[in-house]
Amino acid sequence: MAEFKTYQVAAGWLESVAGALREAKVDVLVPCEEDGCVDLRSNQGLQALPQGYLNTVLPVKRVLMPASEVLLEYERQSSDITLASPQEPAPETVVIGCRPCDAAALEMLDAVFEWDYEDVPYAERRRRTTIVSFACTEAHPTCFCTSVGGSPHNSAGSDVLVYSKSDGGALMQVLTEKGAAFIGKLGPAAEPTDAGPPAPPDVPEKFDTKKIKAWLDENFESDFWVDVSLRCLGCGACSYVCPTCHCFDIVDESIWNRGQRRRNWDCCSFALFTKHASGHNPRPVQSARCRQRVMHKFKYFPERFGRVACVGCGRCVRTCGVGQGLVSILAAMDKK
Amino acid sequence: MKTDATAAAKRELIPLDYRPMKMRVIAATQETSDVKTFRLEFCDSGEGERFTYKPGQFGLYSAFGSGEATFCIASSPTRKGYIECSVKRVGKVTAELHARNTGDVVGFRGPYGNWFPLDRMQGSNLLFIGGGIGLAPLRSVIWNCIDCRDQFADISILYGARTVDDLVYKTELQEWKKMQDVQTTCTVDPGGETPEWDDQVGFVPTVLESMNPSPENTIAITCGPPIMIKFVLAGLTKLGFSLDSIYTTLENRMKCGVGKCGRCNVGNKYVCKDGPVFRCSEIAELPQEF
Amino acid sequence: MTTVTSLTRSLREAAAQALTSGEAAVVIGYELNDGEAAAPAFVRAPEDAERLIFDESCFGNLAVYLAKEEVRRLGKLAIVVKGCDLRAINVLLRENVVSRDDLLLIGVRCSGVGRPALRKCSFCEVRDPEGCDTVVGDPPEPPPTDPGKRYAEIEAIEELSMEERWAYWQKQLGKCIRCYACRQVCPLCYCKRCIVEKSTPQWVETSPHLRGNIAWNIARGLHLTGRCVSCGECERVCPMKIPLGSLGDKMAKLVDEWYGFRSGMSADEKAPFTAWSPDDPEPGIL
Amino acid sequence: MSSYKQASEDASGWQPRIVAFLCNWCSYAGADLAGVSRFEYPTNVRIIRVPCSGRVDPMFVLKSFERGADMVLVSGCHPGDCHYTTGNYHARRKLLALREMMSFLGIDPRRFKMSWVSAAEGSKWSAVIRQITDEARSLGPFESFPTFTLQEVKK
Repeated sequence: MAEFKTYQVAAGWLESVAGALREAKVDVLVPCEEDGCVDLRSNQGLQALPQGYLNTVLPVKRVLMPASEVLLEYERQSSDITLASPQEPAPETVVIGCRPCDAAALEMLDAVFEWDYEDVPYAERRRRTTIVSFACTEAHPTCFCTSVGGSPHNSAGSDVLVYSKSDGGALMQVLTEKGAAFIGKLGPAAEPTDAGPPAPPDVPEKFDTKKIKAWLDENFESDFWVDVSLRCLGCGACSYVCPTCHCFDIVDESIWNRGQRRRNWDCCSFALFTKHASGHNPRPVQSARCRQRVMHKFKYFPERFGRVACVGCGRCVRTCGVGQGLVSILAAMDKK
Repeated sequence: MKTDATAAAKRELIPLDYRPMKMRVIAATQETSDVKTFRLEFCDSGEGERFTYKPGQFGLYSAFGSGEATFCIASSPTRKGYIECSVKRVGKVTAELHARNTGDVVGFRGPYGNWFPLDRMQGSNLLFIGGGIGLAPLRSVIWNCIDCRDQFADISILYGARTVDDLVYKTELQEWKKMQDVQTTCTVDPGGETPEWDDQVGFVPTVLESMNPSPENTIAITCGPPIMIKFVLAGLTKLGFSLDSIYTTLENRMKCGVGKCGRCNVGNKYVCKDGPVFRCSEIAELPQEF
Repeated sequence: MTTVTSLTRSLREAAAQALTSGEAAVVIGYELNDGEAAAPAFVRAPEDAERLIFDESCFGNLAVYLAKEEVRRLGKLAIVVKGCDLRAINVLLRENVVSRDDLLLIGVRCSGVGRPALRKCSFCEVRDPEGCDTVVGDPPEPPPTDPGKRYAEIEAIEELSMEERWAYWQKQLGKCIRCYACRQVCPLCYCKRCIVEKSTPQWVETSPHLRGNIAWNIARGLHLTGRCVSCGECERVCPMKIPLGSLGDKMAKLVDEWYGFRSGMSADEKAPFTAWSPDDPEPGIL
Repeated sequence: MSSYKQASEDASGWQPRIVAFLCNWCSYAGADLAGVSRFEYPTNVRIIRVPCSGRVDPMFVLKSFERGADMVLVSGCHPGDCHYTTGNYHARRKLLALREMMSFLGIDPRRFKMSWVSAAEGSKWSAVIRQITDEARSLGPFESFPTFTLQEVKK
């Protein structure tokens, strides 16, 4: 494997690299703040880059697996069907400024989308996307990356990990070939350096995933699930903002003889998720659906893919309208 | 171990862009008031030649404009040149499929999932127990076994439905009944019989008990509504069958068919990848969410 | 931990009393959640009433749980309500979703919630909940501003040109990811099967594209017209921060101005879409 | 009849598409009378017969726009004349609420029309259609509404 270096850049690097990339027709996504909402957007002035943002509302997942995407289009003739692939191939994309937890989640999405069958729409975008993460300089009380094997300086899933400096400059740790190509865009402005990264902010560990797995192994049937799910309203907010949740729906939308097949985000908390057309529902109550979400992340996924499907970004805790944080559920299990 | 398996699988990834193959309806049979069987052939003969499957596997059938739905392949791979599927009309996609007739084009992705254990079944007595539309997946393996009759010992079929009208594959049931080397018993639920009905009346598990099949060197395969499976399993256990020698299929909702969309997830299994065919001893270890 | 206020103390007493006497099997109230804001609590034993609190972080509208099957299964419900929450319960009563006899209402006199105070609190006119079985708390302070400000936010949108409004809403509704948090948190969105879940025909497309999002939000807005009590929960829980409250407010203003109706002010009222008058305004009908 | 059409067809040949939901008892009969009486009116209107204007769900209107209608008309019995006594009163409240919401969202409310046309008002029907067709034509294609956009599927 190639040896990758660390580079040092001065203030203004972001503007210059984004400019160079946009000139090369690369889609550059950066966090932008609008109406109190920080999210990854393209084609925006870089002055919009918010300072000291905690994280984007939606994770990087939504770049690789959009909330809705066209899988194919079709036209029905009297006795035939013409099929067409979606309009354009995914553009070359560089995401600058996502958090290490979001980038780490891509390894989990890779595991699902690229085992056995390779999900072509996902894999295409993944190949064409470079991830430049910003290491965290501070932690929010809802963050718990250290409890699930991550850290504020986690390099997993990133192509470049950027340690911002207070003077606007940065230290850039190149991690992959794609990352090296990104640094290349900076030209001589990026100088190799031996400097090490600053100390990461402290994120306290809130639970032990091994203990949780052990508890889950024994407690599929437990009143605990009924108790913790009473609050849950069964919306999809926690799943949709989750960097690792990847369940989807496939729907057809048509007008007259033409239409498209789309893939949309879906969520195991919805009552209809598993409901058969016959009316039979394998998970008829919210407690079963809450359990599925926790089990899938902390038991089934580890058993199948060797790691928990959670990166500790804390979005579910911050997003839930009724204070049903995953952390409080897990911490309660941990204490059992 | 798991990671090794993933790594090994990763080397031979099968690209999937969710694009269905086009298939033309070459025959459509109304089985009951709400079940229709379609015989489909590939529009692209090259695709047809490359296509192979095993009994028990399923596919996603497209009614363009309404969506995709999952059905098993109900025909036997020993019958070449076409596939068949039986569709019960219950919702949006199935209603749209029912509107398709000979000459129309539908979409098909597959085959996906695992299959009935033909290797293990060789030389054994086979007991097929079906209920309602649950005969469709059994039909694939039944014809497969009949077409290779000498590979198996005794073959018995028990099939029931709510009423005489609800029996699917009526002409094939007659065909099976006429075969000397296949024992076929049909039954309808009490009240579902007609004056002309000359076979059993009673629920499938009850009839099964009166048949008293021997568990000796026998593999039982059962498909049907969940409530029937529950009582059939109890009955078979009482007769001395081990859960290890009984197979069934799970019918969870699916969207992708290839272990990604998360819908059919039960425990650490994806029904679409690790199933739909399961040994009942495996099912006993899963969370009861199907 | 903050000191227990007298309000919280009398709330706990009322809850314990309801559970001890058997008047209720469960009290739906608020408890402290991981230090920060309050979260819904389901108290089933008198001694657990000590978990209950009431402070300015208790902004959630608990009425949403009254229609939830899993909660109803617990037995007879008692619920802690602010005056504004009571408006939602009045709608549930008038729509026969719950029966007053099956419900124990523990009213809380409230001087406004939220840090900073929620917008709705600034023109609140129901600080003293009426018609509850028990009411706790001191007489509330009068609201700081006048109820005339009720529709100020939407009036600002109404003043925009049509093109500006369309640009604004395209941007806002374009953000919708269809998580349905707005629907699930709404005490009045209790349909067993939502129109968006009906597929034959598919009136509302489920895809989160602009077309689907417009249809979804118009459908939701119209299904709540004359029902919405402007509790603002949809807007509060929206992860994409879409100003959903103004859609509800707009329709509330419409039925207020055209039909003199304000939803949830009593349980006996007749909703505007179930009523009519020969003299209803009909501007623009040919 | 061709004279009317020729007079107003624009250079590109574009014609507005108007979807009209007509109550069975009054407006549909009124439109029928217009035909029997040989009153001229533009052919841009596609009529869908419904039992009562009260049957028209706002979703019908939205669906029409989604599928490319440039204008939608709902027409029923005059107030007081509903075959079912009150259906048109309910329609009035419900559908005007839709129009107000459209307006609030910035979706041109002029794209949605309501009218009361009785079975005897064949001439009113033709006048209404003439009027709204002219307006639809002057408003132009309803391009701002997010209709289906599909690529040309090539064989």
